[in-house]
Amino acid sequence: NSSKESLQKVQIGEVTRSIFYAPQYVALEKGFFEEEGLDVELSTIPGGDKTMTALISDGIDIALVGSETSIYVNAQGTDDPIINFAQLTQTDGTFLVSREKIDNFTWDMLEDTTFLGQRKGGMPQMVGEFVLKKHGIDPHNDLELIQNIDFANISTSFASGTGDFVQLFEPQASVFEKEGIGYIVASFGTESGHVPYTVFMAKESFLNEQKEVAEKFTRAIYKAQQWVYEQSAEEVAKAIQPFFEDTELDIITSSVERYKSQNSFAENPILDNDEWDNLQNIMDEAGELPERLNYEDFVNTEFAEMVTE
Amino acid sequence: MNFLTIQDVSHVYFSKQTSTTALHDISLTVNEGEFISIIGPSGCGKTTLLSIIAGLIKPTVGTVILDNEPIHMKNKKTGYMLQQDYLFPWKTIEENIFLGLKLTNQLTNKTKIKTLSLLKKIGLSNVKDQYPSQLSGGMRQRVALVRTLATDPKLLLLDEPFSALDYQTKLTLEELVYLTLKQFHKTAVLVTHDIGEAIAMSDRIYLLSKGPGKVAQVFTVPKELRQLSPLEIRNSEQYNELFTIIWKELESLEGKN
Amino acid sequence: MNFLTIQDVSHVYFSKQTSTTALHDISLTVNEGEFISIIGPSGCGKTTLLSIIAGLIKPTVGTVILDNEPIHMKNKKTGYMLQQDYLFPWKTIEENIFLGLKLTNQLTNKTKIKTLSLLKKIGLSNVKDQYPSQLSGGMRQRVALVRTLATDPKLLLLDEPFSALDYQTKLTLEELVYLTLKQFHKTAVLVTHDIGEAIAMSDRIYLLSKGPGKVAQVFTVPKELRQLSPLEIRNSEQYNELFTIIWKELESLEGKN
Amino acid sequence: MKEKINVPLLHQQYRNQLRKEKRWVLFFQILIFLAFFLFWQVASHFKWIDPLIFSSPITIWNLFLDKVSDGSLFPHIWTTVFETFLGFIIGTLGGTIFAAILWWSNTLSKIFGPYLVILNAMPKVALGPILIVALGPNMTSIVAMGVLVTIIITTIVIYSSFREVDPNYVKVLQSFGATKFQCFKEAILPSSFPTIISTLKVNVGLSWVGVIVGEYLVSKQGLGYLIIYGFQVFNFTLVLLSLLVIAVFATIMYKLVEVIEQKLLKNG
Amino acid sequence: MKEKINVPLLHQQYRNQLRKEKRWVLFFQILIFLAFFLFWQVASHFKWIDPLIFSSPITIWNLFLDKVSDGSLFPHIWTTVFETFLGFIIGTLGGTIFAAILWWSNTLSKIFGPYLVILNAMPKVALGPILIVALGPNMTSIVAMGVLVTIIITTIVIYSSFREVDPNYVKVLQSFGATKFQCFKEAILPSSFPTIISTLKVNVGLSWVGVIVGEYLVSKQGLGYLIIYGFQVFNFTLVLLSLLVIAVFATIMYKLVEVIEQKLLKNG
Ligand SMILES: Nc1ncnc2c1ncn2[C@@H]1O[C@H](COP(=O)(O)OP(=O)(O)OP(=O)(O)O)[C@@H](O)[C@H]1O
Ligand SMILES: Nc1ncnc2c1ncn2[C@@H]1O[C@H](COP(=O)(O)OP(=O)(O)OP(=O)(O)O)[C@@H](O)[C@H]1O
Ligand SMILES: [Mg+2]
Ligand SMILES: [Mg+2]
Repeated sequence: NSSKESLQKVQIGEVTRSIFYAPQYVALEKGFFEEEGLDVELSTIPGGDKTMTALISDGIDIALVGSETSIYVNAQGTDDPIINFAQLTQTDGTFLVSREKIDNFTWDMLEDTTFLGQRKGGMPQMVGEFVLKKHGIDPHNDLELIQNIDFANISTSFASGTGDFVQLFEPQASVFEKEGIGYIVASFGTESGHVPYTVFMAKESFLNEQKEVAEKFTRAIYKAQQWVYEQSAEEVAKAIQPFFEDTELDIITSSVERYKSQNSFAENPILDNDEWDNLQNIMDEAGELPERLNYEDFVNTEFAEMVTE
Repeated sequence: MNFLTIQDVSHVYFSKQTSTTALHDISLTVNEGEFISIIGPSGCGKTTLLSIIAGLIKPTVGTVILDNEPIHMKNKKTGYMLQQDYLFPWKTIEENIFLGLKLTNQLTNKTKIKTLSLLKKIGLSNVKDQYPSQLSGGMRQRVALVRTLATDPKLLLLDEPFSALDYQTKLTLEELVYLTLKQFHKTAVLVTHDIGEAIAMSDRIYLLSKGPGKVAQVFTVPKELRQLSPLEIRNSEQYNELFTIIWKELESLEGKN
Repeated sequence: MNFLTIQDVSHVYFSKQTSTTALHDISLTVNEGEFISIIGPSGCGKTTLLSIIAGLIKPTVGTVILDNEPIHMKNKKTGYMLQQDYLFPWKTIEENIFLGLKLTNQLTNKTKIKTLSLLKKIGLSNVKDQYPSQLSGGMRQRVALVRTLATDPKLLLLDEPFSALDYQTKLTLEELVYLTLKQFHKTAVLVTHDIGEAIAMSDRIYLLSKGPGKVAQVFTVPKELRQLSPLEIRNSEQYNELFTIIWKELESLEGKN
Repeated sequence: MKEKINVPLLHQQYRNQLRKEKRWVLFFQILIFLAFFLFWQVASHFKWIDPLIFSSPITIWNLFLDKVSDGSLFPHIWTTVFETFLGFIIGTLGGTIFAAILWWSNTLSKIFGPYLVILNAMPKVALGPILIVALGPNMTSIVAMGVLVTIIITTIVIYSSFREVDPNYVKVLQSFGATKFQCFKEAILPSSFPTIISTLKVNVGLSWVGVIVGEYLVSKQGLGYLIIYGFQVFNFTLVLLSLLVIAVFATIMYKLVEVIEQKLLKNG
Repeated sequence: MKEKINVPLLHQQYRNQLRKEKRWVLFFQILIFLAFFLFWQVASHFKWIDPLIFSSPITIWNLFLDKVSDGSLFPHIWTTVFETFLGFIIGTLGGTIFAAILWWSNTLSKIFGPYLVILNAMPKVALGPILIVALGPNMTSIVAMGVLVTIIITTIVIYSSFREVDPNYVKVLQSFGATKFQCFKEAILPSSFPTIISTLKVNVGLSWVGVIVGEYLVSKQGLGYLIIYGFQVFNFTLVLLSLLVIAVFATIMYKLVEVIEQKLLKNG
């Protein structure tokens, strides 16, 4: 306890509580932050806008949120830009779930069906459309695309009979499969290629003034990423279970397993130029990219590189 | 034959904690065309008695027979004028006085004209499009009287109908109501605080005593007086005599409490 | 010297659309210890006049001087009893009658006892812990009277204080109020509909006419009557005479409208 | 000297004074309005407040002009106004009808009393999934959310106003042999009009809130959709523009209710 | 034969009847309660409704027992109850104070009237980011949301009840030379108590809604957090459990207000 006094306090805000962010919870639960001398306090601030607002108004020091939010903010011009400095997930986290069991899925099966997608303007929706287009499907003509439902209610809508296919996060996808409501037939993460999907970011001024904290923070994250990489899905699930009290262990395990198997968890915190470009391409494709932003200006891999050496 | 028979009526108000005996063993009869008054100290149950006759309250025990039928709520033979005017503030005076006609489905051109002429007689034809809030207390009371008379009830129950009027208007109205009722051979029960008014208008006066209300005494107004109109009565010799008797009686009643 | 001087007072009520002239050019004076009454048809501005004297309404033109000072709202010399009782329903009777004392910071044991004895005199000491809704109209009016008297005002303004009372109680109270006021040499202005009451209690009677209200006539009650108490007055010869005169006057006033 | 009173002149003066006061009130209202937007603009310009989050009046105005000139704002407005209007009407009427039923049967009202309380305290927003399951992810759900938010509170408030009607009015009607329905129509309902109107005013606000929340849950179009989309792409200018548009239309709707009020309560 | 009346006996009968009616009401309330949960259970069991979305009473009950036995439910409950209580108190007091200020100054009330209307119609949910900026992503923001949702409507309703007080009560006080403050204290405030209490009752509901919405914005703990989290992990049993717990506590709070009501309005 006396050591806790000397710990440096860091406040982070996550955009949602998700198994997708497993390494973060590992870092918290396994004490990696404390080993680095950091006392990390985590709040959930649902919605990228609110997380980002909290970051901009200094309510939190570090935000865990999709990189696209930083692009939206930085494109509007600011004196103290939001800098991406440590990547947590590197693929999309959603899965394509079919109502019927399909043994040999091909993407052209989506044609002329009803597809329940994620809400417009968010990363899942953009990736969703990007992947469809990649497979030669025009999302607005070849199928009926429903994009008008709130994130929390998409699963309910599908469960109550809307749509033939749905784009879902874990653990909803696993729950559906377990309950026989739907079947995971493809992964948008695999299809999208690597993107900076969820990234720790902070204001430039924070990174300049608190270099040491940023470095320690990144190191703890890196430790957790390696730990997740090395351990079995069961071990990871057990480690993060305190953060998911009301989810059964087998669901957590199967979710982690799925993310692990498709390399959704980044192996290290480095966000490279290709990933950044890929993200902007996807946004551009969806018509949501306000302007192309320079990798050098808005990504800082200094700390990530320092800790991985 | 009796038009109205009240037989051994008692009434008790109950609340969860308390019970108040408002009336005890009241019996009285009224013939058709008679006019009777009820006087008595405040709180002796006069309003309660009228409400029972109107069928609005079921007495705890006892029976009330009106025109050979036990009274009930849907009866359309009585017109009841409450102690306060209770004109509907969101209705014009005209709508207010037509209310009874409307409710009893009697609203025809003929009844309308009749009611409006009644309003005129009472001196208020010029306010028919106004709202009650624009009238003074006395004017409102007169409108309430017209509303009660409009449906042409066989039995009139009047709870202090003239209390808010200035002396002058009061006398005029007493005269008007008295003559109207006599002319159409109506029966009426009047509650009042004004001994003079009771003498001037009624054939018989019931004096109620308090705690609980029972009939303390009945005064019959002498035949000679009955032939006069209320205005004339007040100037007669016998009026003063009767007044003094009733007053003494009331006084001793108060003394007893 | 005049205790109360009303000089050329006129009052007009304005609303966006209309204007109502309630009082026109009223002038009157009252000496200390005098009791005057104001009578007149309903709507002639009696209540308005009292409100002006109480300082609650600023007259459109004219001045009111009370005890050598122009009247103003914060004056504590007048006690005003409104036309309806306006007892505070959420206060007990005791709290209600102590209200004036509390507001004027005079609530001491002595004033409390005095006020309670007044309540007793008026026949209501047993209801002091009840709420106004549990009282009948007449009882409420008496409580309101005690509330007004409690602060021991030099000038009493009474707006139909006895209208809800039965005849018996009314006479008793008239007597009580009259004697109390005389004893402590108070000044009073009474508004009433009851000519008898006006004669029985006052030194002078102002008759207001309507449309707009102005002083139509002033009657001085003869010296001989003044020496009697209200009860005795009513039985005297001169009372009847004066009554008839005033009544005629009122009648002709009504006729003119 | 005796003053002579000139009533028409005094009346004129009185009306002038009323008019003058009205002008002053208007002046201050406009002053506050301008001061608010001016301060906002200046604060944003000098970065006392973060222009990213708070945008600035001029930016919002430009966006507004853009969206008006390309016509892309109107469909959103009409959608939301339509939904709100529907939600408002159904919620208010429904609430009044429920209140009437409760008034009708004393036993029913005693039985359902506690349940109403519980329903009232339920965060309706959390009932979104149930709505979507029951009504499907479409406009019906949005309107239903608008109704849900208003109907319970309307029922409670109007029912309590029904109960407060002076029973003597009913007595008058009963003395004419009126049926229970006539008592309701002639006494209970009209004497509750002032309460109903003030409930209407409150409901204007609530139904906007309900519909916007409904649009958060599920929508392709509408001001709530714009807000959510604005949040999604961190375009707070869009969010604030939508909020201002909502404010304008809610005020218009409120004023309409006031006009109805003046019509109905002419004898105020 | 003349009937003799036995008042104590009749009174006893009357009271028995009251008691009997009360028992019947209770019986029906419990019946509805049981029927509701029974139907829910059966419907869920036979899959008439989707048990994944609607869960079932027994599943919820088991989850409840689990969470009680491992003590993990209580921190959430206390957090939310505490926030709601704060929001409720501040919202109600604040609203009453604002209403008093408006009553005090007629001009102020005229000037601010339209602004109140606009504020009332604002979907407070959309103001979340502003709260976060102003107060930080913490419990203060949550309580502030509870306050926001209640305060405007409280102000409007209570102010209008202040204005409806019979001016003659004030006249009585003025005739004793009372100051404006005394008039407020002795007449305006006490005669608005019934309205204030009924506003309190409404505010119980609204402050729960506000706090739950606030917990949607930002939270580490609380029933609103559990709801959001339940949606996220598709655990509707958790969502429904939280809703039921909210219902229970909102009802308790409402009953408390009723007790206060009976204390204050003893002279009903
Ligand atoms: N609804 C009621 N509930 C309980 N008690 C009542 C009710 N109405 C009247 N009482 C009581 O019954 C008694 C008689 O009341 P009622 O109104 O009939 O008297 P009243 O003779 O008309 O008096 P007043 O001359 O003052 O009008 C009183 O003691 C009163 O307190
Ligand atoms: N607040 C007001 N606004 C407008 N007009 C009013 C107001 N108060 C009274 N009046 C009008 O002023 C005139 C005088 O009213 P006032 O109440 O003084 O009469 P009154 O003599 O007391 O009548 P009553 O004997 O019926 O009590 C009436 O025509 C009335 O309509
Ligand atoms: Mg009575
Ligand atoms: Mg008057």
